[in-house]
Amino acid sequence: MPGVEEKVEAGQGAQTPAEGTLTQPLPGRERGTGGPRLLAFLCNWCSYAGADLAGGGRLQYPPNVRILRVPCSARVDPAFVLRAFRLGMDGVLVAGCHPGDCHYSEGNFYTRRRLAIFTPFLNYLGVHPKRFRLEWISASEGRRFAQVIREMVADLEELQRQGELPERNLSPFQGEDGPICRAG
Amino acid sequence: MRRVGVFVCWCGSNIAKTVDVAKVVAEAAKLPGVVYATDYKYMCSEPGQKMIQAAIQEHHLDAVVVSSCSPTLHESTFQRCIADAGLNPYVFQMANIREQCSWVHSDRDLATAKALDQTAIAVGTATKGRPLARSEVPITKRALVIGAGIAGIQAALDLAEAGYPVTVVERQPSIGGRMAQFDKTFPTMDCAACILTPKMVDAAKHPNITLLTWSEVEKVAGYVGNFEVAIRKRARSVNAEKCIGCGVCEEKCPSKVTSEFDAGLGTRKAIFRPFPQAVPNVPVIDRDHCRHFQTGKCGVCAKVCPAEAVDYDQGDELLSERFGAIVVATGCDLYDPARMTEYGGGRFADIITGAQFERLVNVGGPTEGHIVRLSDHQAPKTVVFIQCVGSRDDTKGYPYCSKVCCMYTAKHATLVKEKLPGCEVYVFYMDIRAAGKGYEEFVRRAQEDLGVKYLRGRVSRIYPAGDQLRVKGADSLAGVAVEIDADLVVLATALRARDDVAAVARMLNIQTDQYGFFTEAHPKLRPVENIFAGIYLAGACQYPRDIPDTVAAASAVAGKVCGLFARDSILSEAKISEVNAARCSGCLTCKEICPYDAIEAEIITDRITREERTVAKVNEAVCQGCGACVAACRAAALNLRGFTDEQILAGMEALCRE
Amino acid sequence: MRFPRSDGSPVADLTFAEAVAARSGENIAACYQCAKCTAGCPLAPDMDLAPNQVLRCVQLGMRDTVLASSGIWLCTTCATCATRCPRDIDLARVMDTLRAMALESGVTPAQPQTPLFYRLFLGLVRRGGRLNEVPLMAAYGLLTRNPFKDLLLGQKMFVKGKLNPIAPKVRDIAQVREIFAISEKSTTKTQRHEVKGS
Amino acid sequence: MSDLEQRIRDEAMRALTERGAVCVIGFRQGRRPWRVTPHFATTPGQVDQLIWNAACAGNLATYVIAAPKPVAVVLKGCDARALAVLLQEHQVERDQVQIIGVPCAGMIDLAALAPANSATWKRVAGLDDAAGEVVVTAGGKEHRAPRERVLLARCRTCAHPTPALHDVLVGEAVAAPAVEDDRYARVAEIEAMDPLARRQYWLDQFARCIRCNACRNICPLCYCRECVCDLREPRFVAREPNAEDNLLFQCVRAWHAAGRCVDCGECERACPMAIPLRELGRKLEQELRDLFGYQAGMDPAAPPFLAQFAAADEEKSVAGHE
Amino acid sequence: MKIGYYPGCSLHATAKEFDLSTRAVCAAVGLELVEIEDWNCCGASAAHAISDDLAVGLAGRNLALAAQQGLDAVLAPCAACFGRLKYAAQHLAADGAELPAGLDARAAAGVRVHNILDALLHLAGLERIREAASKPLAGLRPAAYYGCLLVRPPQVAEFDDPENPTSMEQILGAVGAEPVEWYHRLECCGASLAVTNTPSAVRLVAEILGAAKAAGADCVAVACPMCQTNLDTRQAAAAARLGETLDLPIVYITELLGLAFGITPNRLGLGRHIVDAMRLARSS
Repeated sequence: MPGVEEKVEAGQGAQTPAEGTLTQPLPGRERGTGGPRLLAFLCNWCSYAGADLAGGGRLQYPPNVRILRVPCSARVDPAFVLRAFRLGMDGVLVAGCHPGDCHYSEGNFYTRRRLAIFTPFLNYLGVHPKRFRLEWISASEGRRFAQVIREMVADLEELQRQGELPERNLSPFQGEDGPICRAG
Repeated sequence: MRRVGVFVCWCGSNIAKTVDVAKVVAEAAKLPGVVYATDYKYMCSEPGQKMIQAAIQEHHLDAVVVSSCSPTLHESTFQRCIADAGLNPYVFQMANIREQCSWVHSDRDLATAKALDQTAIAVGTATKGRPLARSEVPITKRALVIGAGIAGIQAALDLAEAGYPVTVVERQPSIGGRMAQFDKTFPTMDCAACILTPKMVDAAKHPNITLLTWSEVEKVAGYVGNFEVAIRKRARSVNAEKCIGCGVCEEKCPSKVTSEFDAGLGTRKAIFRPFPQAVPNVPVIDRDHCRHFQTGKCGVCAKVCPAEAVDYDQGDELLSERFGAIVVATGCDLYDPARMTEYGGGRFADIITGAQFERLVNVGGPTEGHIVRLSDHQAPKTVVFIQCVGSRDDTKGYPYCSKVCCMYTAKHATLVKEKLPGCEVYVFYMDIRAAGKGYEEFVRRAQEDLGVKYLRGRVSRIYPAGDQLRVKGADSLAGVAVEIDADLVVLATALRARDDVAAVARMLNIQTDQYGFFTEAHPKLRPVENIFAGIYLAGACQYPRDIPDTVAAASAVAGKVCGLFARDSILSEAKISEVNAARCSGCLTCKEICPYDAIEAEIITDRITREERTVAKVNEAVCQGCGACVAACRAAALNLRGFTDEQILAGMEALCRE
Repeated sequence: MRFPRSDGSPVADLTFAEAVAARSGENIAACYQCAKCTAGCPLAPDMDLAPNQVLRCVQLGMRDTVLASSGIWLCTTCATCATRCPRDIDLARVMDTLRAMALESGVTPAQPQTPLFYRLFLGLVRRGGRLNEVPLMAAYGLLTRNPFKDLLLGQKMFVKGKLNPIAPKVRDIAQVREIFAISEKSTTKTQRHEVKGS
Repeated sequence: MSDLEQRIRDEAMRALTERGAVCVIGFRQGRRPWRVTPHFATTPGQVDQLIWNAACAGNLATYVIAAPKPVAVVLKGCDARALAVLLQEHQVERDQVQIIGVPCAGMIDLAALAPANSATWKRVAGLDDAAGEVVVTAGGKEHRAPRERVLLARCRTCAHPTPALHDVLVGEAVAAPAVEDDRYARVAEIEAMDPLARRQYWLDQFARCIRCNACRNICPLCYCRECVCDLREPRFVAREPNAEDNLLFQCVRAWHAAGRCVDCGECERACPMAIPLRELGRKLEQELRDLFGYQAGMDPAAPPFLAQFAAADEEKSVAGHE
Repeated sequence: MKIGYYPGCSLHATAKEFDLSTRAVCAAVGLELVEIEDWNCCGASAAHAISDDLAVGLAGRNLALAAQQGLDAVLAPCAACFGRLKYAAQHLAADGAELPAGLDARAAAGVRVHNILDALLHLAGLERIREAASKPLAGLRPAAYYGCLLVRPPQVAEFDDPENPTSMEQILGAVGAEPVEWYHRLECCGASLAVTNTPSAVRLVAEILGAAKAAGADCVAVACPMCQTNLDTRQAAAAARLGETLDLPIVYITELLGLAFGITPNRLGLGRHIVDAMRLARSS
């Protein structure tokens, strides 16, 4: 209701995700009822700013992406990535400043080396190569950010069509009245 | 579990147009920990902030989430807002549903879904948030200014006047920079020397200013308030204390070198002061061109020096000093028209650059200020100026506008008309950009009163025709090609970033744009600061600037630095690493990784075993909060305040809530 | 958008610029009218629309004005403009595109003899696979109602053995004709070029 | 008693009596002839309990951190590399540990021994590691098996059987066995599957896992005071056993061992559910070798591999280039 | 070395002497020319003015034939042909334009295209040329004229500096001639308009030849039959327009080299010019 301010008192009953929600299969959507879900870890100084620039330029890209801001790509513990896939993400993107441009001067050099060996390991575990990406996106590369998201979502959708994404028997984006958070 | 309040912003229609704000509020209210959720047209507005503060009181919120624009825009605004309501500013999280949602998506349902998820992430993160404190770090109230052009000099003087000691490091033998090369300044036409040299002398005399010419900064470590800087004072080969500045050595020196100061038009000696008014008034020996150093044969300068000041054995001096702030005023270089082969690429003597014209027209220059052709030293009867050489040129130059060329060309044209009234003067321009106090009037004077002919178009080619130069141009307004036989052609060449900008950027750990100009913290709101705290930018090292802009920027920087120095200490970053000693087994991988050497080993007595063991310790003043160490810590003994493992994981789990 | 034409009728085809851009592969919008092309163009003095004006009219969608101009036919494709354009536009190639469009559009060319010459030329190539000046000049002379133009010159050249009445044909003429066929059915035209800078 | 065993005892004695070690870590006979167990000799009297035979597969580096210092320890090639990593990570000071290096001809896989049914085992009287073959005496009968046939898988592909890091080396240096097939053959097999099948393969393997943590306890590099996988906050892994989280747990372990794991294989040997744990870590090991030519535990003085970077990493970067 | 030879229509007619002299000179510097079997017209300036596909197709066929006949490089003496062939090669590579069945576009794209200066300078080399120059052209002051298509558009020609080329001067210098310094070396002569817009062409010819004359040239060296024909045949008109006598022989650089190599004027076709060029043979 435009202009009219709306207040909602929340029930205290809402519970935090119990261990159960993360381990037992949840009443999930059948596969295909929603597009792929992409989680993006963006470094605060370059890639996040790049995403903002894409916004400023109104560059359209698929709404399947969820953005998590981190100070530096080096903050991204590969265990986060493992966790993200465990939580049912279809794709994960880690983006940071171009090597040499790191706001913390060296952070992304560590990211680069870590992910150089982590990425093949991930594939080895059965995570399709197209489901994980490391990108260097500077604060001035709004176009590039939008492009990367477009590419990656397209890749994931293709995998989904090919039935090459694991069953979503876990932690679906589920809301009260049906899947309100279907991403795409 | 924290009591979280969620505030969703419409941002007028910016968000509400694409995102069903009401739905986001309704769903957000059901999120674990959320005790209150609401929306408003402009959360950042006064009433919006009031609403947040009221809710904090009414619902005893101890964490706040605002879903609106990018945190880079308003995070601090809202942090201040909740702080005023008595909350710790760091129990705040922001969900970016404008730049990263409503502006980039069109499907209302999906955009709404995403907005809610981003809000959920923020809520999840907020529920795991903790109040953070910032520790105090003392400030060294001394400033380092790199570059002693008009920008550096102005900044140094302002700071010195404010009572702070300043060290100015200049690569050249004298301070003064490019402005010292100029003849007149637009639009007032007062002579550059008349307004610059007094400032140079003031800088030299000022008790608070230390001038280090013929010197370069070699290493910068540390952080705002406490930079450790290594400076190399290159060997001058002349003892500054003894030298009386008589200049005999220069007269007698046998080796001639093309003069950088005269933009290649004149020559200097191997022992030289760039110009007579040099500050300090002490020559240096350019060892690469000095016979003594190259062949060992010569020693004239030492012989003739009445003060025995020449000292061939002088070596470089390495200084290491601590500064609280660094002002970068390294200026710019000029586009080299050699790339413009259609304009002769430097093959024709009577095609010169604007910089060379400044020396040509300057009384101190190689022709004592007589405007003549370099080929035959005759006064030209027809002079053609060409603007945008290397500017607004995607193929052979730079896409950007160099900003100052329109004005300095008008100045040059005016000078020609004043010195050679009978001379025909043409200017090929594309657009006249005369935005500045008295600028447009200045250009009109040239056009209307002095009869300089402005032609709107670029020149295609210049080639010798008889003893003249045929300039094949066009006037796009008339839609005709134009041919002018000129005696002298002056190219208004682009301003560009310094060649060694990359090295400087690395050394200072600051960023540059695609052209190599240093980037400011915010193009509009923080125009003279670098994103790296304690480093400030002034003048043409940021983008092409004229003298008034440069001086304004320099004084602005001085103001910023004074603001910093007005305090005795600054607060450290709040979002920095911390060690949980109980979990740390002292592998010190973090110590190896830290880009700032902010982690050291510490021996503690174990609380349980009472045994001594080594653990990591974070120097809170030094840590910048990148989190590289945290990701490397297998035991999760390290954590990054504000970006803790708990918070990030909670944010991720929020995406798969039931 | 309305632009008065000499006869006062409005013309502005806003899709024209895109069409030209797509077909030539050149970034039309990039032109900022510095007129460096005109400055260096050897034919500019003879053109009704100078090169920069041609491009300007394309930008403004003044389709008929452009296609009916003599400028596009006087261009010799010497590419001086392309070599020096600060915005990296190959105007010569744009001119090619405009000539092709002019012929397709049915607008009467300002220089009918030029396309005529081209057609005769290609007609001969289609027939024989190679060109022979003699029939070309002859046919051109007749069709331009000026059979004696260059006749003297022709004789001179003939004497010098420069004119060779019979030119050998290409054996596999079918192939040559297929090439013509392809180019005619080819709907893509030069659309395959990625438009620069956009 | 092999003369190797004697020399180990001599060195142990010297360590305690002359070199000021307060403890020597080695192996002693277990309750059954083919079982050996770690031995901590703190007095000269306990030295002659030290033994050495083809069953001494355990990695004694694991016990160095907790042992009273200075300590002397008997280490094979792989064990010594594990100790090198502990030195890199400041878990023990070099001057606090004396390394009695033993060139290793490979340890035997008891399970692979011929009469491996429990009944027979009960009657086994002796285990003898004679030249080239292993002799098991059971129920009066002698069962012989050529050594290479009963070697542990890891030993067949061992790259560094002789400890480079040592204070004394007992016995002659042993050359690495000629590896008939690619050291990473099994890795290659797994990689040959398509992603989903691969994922399923691992899930099937880890469906068996009972989260007994034997792998973690035996691992010389799992010295964290508390494992992140046990933490409720921050929670990386759920603690209840289920295929997904069991796998996640082991992946986190493998990742935490990246650039450190020396493939001593003890985790796999310790696993009661026979899960091919080594194959996880070996993938990382392979990438490190192929991309960076790096092998863990070769230089006790070097900083940890993932705590460094080099310009040359550029080519190895997985980041998309324009 | 062996290299494919694409004479093009003019070298079989108006520019016979270019054909003759090219063959003679190349032989002298060790370039074995193998004429492409059954070549066709490259489309010249007409095809691309009508359809880009036609232009690429016509030129492309010749390259495809060359490839078929096992020639990996082609010499196209005519500057226009050179430009068209090179353009085709580039576009067949870039966007695989359609060629008739039986013609391999990819192979065609792989064929290297050389103009005569390029071939002399980089395939033969100045050394070979110097050696071959038995009768150096001492005292000859030619005006080296490049025209358009040898160097423009640069991204197509990929040859020499498009604003300040030197290859022709280098070659002429190598055989003892002293090329004059002048500044109309790259101006378009308007050849493609010579028939349809004669006045324009004459104006351009006048400008160019006037400049050459003023620079003290005693002849103009060219490497393009269109330029040659235009500068030669329109010279009288140009002179009239200028109101001065020009009388500048317009000769192919290969003819001058031929003379320097001691090849007889007739074998070079030197007698086939409108403005008498035989005098060059006599003087040298």
